[in-house]
Amino acid sequence: MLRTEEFTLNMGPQHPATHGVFRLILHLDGETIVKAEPVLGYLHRGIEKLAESRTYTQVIPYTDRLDYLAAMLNNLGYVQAVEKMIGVEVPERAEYIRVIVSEMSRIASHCIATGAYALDLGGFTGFMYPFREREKLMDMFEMICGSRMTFSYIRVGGVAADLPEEFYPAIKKFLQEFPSCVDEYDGLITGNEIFQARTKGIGILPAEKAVKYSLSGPVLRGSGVKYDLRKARPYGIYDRFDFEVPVGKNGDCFDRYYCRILEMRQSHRIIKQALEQLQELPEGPVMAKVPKVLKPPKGDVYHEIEGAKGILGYYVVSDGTVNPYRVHVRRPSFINLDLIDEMCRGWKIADVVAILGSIDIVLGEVDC
Amino acid sequence: MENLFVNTAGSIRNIMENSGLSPLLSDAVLVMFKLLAILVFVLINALWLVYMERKIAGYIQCRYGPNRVGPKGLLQTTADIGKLISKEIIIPRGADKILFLLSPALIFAPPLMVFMVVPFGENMAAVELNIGVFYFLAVASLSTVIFWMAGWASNNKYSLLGGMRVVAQMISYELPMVLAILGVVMITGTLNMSEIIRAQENTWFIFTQPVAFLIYFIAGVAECNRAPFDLAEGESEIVAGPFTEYSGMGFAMFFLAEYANMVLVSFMAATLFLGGWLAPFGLTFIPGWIWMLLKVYVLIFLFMWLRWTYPRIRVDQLMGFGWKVLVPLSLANIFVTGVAIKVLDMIGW
Amino acid sequence: MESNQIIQELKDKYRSIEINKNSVTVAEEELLPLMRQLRDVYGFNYLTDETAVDYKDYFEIVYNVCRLCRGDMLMIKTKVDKEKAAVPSMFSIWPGAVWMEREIYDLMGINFTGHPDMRRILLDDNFEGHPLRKDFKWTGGREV
Amino acid sequence: MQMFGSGLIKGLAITWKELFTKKVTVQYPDEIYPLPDRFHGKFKLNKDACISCGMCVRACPNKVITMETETVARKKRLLKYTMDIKYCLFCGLCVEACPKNALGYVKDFELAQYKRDKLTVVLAAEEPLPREEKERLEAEAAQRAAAAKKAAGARGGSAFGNKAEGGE
Amino acid sequence: MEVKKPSPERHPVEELTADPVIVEQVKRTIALAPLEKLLNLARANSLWPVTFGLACCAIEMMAAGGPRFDLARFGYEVFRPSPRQADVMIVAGTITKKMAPYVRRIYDQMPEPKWVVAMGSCAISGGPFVDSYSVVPGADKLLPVDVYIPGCPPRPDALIHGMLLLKEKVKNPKVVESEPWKAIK
Repeated sequence: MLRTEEFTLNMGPQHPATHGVFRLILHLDGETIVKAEPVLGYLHRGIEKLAESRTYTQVIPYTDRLDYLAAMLNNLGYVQAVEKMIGVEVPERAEYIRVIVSEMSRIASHCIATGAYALDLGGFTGFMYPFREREKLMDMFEMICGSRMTFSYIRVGGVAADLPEEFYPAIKKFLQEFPSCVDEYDGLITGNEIFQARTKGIGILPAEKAVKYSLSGPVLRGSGVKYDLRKARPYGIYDRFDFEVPVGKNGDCFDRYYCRILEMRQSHRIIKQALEQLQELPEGPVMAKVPKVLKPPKGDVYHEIEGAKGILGYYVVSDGTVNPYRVHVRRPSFINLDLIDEMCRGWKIADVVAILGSIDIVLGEVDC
Repeated sequence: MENLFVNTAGSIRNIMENSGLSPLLSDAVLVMFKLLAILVFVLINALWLVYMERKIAGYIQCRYGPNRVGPKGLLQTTADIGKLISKEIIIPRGADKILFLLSPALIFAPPLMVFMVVPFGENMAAVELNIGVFYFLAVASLSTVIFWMAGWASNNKYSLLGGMRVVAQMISYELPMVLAILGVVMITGTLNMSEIIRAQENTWFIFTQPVAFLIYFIAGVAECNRAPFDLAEGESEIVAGPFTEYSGMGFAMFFLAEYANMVLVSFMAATLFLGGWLAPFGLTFIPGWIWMLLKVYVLIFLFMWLRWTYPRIRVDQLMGFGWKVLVPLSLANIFVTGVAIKVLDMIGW
Repeated sequence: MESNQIIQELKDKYRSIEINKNSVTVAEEELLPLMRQLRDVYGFNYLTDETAVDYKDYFEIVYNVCRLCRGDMLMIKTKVDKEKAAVPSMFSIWPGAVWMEREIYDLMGINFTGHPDMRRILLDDNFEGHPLRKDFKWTGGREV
Repeated sequence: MQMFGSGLIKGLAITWKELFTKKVTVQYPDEIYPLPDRFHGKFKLNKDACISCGMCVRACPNKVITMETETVARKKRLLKYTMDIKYCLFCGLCVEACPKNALGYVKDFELAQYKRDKLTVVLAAEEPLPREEKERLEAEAAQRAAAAKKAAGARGGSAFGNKAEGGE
Repeated sequence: MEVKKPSPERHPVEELTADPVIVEQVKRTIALAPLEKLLNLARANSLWPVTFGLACCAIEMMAAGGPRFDLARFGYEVFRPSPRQADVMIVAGTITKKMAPYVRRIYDQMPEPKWVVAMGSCAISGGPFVDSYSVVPGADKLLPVDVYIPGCPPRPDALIHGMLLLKEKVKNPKVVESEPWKAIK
């Protein structure tokens, strides 16, 4: 009797489509997937343990290296948690700078997500154009805080330094050019029939399953759940800007991808409004009165912000000394991955690449 | 200038005849010269195309391609080949040694064999074969076996998957290619390449058979495993397809064979649809074979343009598109051509 | 229903609840029924975060649940003594807790009863010890 | 929905347009993109501004800076200031922590090396003062302190009421 | 251990064997040196990196391949996914103890001649995570490293500068002794 045998394929730690060192053991029947077993931990550096032997300010550079595509958002999450514990009041100017800088970081992260997704599906040029925009953003980041990806710019009580003079013309130029660049991505990637054939109707994620498995960010919104922390539970001064939350319809790879493109446009709107309101502000301090060595009172706090990949939460426990007693990071990429096994079943290998790309994971954040 | 090469061939034959060789022997030696010239042409072309592809890729992605090695980067591919020659050739432990070493050696054979028949210019084909097109189709489908041999022999799961995909893809795209060419052959009534070109004196076949050209071109892209159909070497899915395990010169042969195949398919497209060495709108002051090269390079640019614009198609969509769209379309094209010929006969064209 | 009203109602239903500044501590036995009631009755359908902290004489598991429709959040803690180190798993209520609990087991060594596959997730399978415990000894790679 | 192939054609049009747009490449070895002033690159130490207070050593998250000092006549003197670049995060906390901004950056990112031990950068290195040099300085300092006490003592009687204005 | 300088007239191989045939054979191959120099030139101008991104430095490596910094100008942009066709392994990111055997296996799978570039503090010495329990303190513990590029992460043009140093080293291994070449004077 002729019977087919199942064979396992190792989309191993070093694979062009796994966005880093993520391993997926595929049990295949021909090219269709019977079971996909994720193996994590190839980039587990134990940041939570290291944070326990560093002071509160020294932990900030480590939060950069969690989700290294949107480091500003990591800084913001950690710093707002510590500020909630100390109860310090951040000056107005610093709040606006924080909003501008974290929305820029979100655009940079979505640029890479779009580019890497086009590269996974074979469109090498679709990978290059978002990188060209991202370089402009990174020049501006370098003007502000001196390094391109790991900023440690947002500090407890405000920001490290005020925006330099040459930043304003650069951001204005970027704001004018950016919408036409996103139209170019739409034309090259979104509108492309082959891309749509590869992503439409693939890896369908029903809404209630996404909520039950506590997914967040574009993965959750792609399935039609309208939950964005910037609207649901505004932190900082996000309630002063009007922007919509893009929501997908049928939760397939295309909707998740398209949510990111629309979010880039919304972030562009937020930056524009924040820049106008910042320029009306009178000159003021960017750093509140905060002691050089922070000693928060005993206690704990859990604070969540809308990171680039989803809900980014920091649970900080302080025992009154200079070092935090415990820092736990709620990492969106890590939790968005727990459904990868069910989502990949029954699809082909090429779709696993598409599904993994649409979830947009960053291994620094998955393995923490 | 027009028949520079034809005269040189004639003068070589006279020298040999005067020096007392029998006509049969001199013919044999002459064909040897022609094949040598074709081999040199194909290899140089493959080298040059790798450089051209990286430059075009660069310019499309708003960056410069290689421009540091040699003047304007021209020696880049020679540096690549020089490095690949001197690389260690690794044979995986469980690999089937004979097949593993045989497939890179054989991969260049099908394209070179077909070039013998391709008319580079006015009666400049190495061998005037009267079943040229049939010969091309028969030999071009050999490379499927060689890819599959490479995939099977490397004892690597990715190569096996790549090999299986190659077999599925190339076989299922042979059919629309054959049916598309059938349309042209029906009009000219002959399989001889030069005759087909001469039949396109007044109108190129791309205008009389636009659908056939489109089908032929799409099937050609699939035959060479290029851009939207580069499933064999699906970089982001199955690491490097059949030639994952090849290093050094083994990989270089596959790397260059892909370009030789591309040149071959473009030559055939130019011969069958773009009127070979016939000058468009009668600009005959440029010799025929230069026109042939120009048309081939336009088509090659089209190949590269497709590669750097489109993502990759999935395996079952590829099959679906091949069987459900291209084959019926080409059958319809044959039917329409048949009816058109019958009707034109009746009107007494 | 405001969250403090919900806490008042829960207080009379479950004896072991203590209310501190921003969280509610509940005993281990009443954890599952309380959570189930939170999800079914009060509509807390989203478990954002689950983590563990190693205090001197007990572990503490911290759950954060929130309602997507209104976006408010509730923090619930439970104490676990160090030797037994076992807590009922939230998988039956919020399946999203699967990986969070595996990570807590991996890094902190707390077992979750009723968990589908209790294995290490981040560290090597033959890694002995649980790094996030305060008594974990290890040698860094710094060249002195 | 529009015609099936229109998305494909639009994609080709975009790549054709991009084929002729101006390239954004900065050809690195020949042209270098102007680095901003706050660029975190190579470190430089202004030796005489440094009062070797050790704030930067404590501020660094990864204990990259090691400093050796020597106290001569109750004044600390910097001997050796090494920065172990291979552990450095380039986060800039040390530069911000320095009260005298002695530590700063140079707009140079070319720190690559062939050898690993070359990555420990020594920014300041001086030999400890010879013994007799030290005694001489101590003697001077003691003398100056004695003179200052005498002058303060002479004024001390009259200024007993208010606090001694800033000691010289 | 004092390095013995081979005397010019006695060929080094003569210390090993006195057999004239072998000595003749080896002397003839020395004539290959100029060819070796030519091949080194070819190797230096086409170093194909294997896609081996681990962490944040991998993003800067991708940016180096991007439009602004364009590694393609030197012909290094062919990122081969399979180690069989690659020449240089750019270790970009933190090597954890769980990943170490794979790093070593991929290095062994690469055909000779091969080189390693340690990009970023994590690859050189474990960098910010050197005190962690699960990080290998530097790629030196696993692979012979040719060029170290400090930075966290280093700029893409610092990576290009590192690759150019590797290019000089491939052309002439003696350059290791002298001070590395710099574009910014």
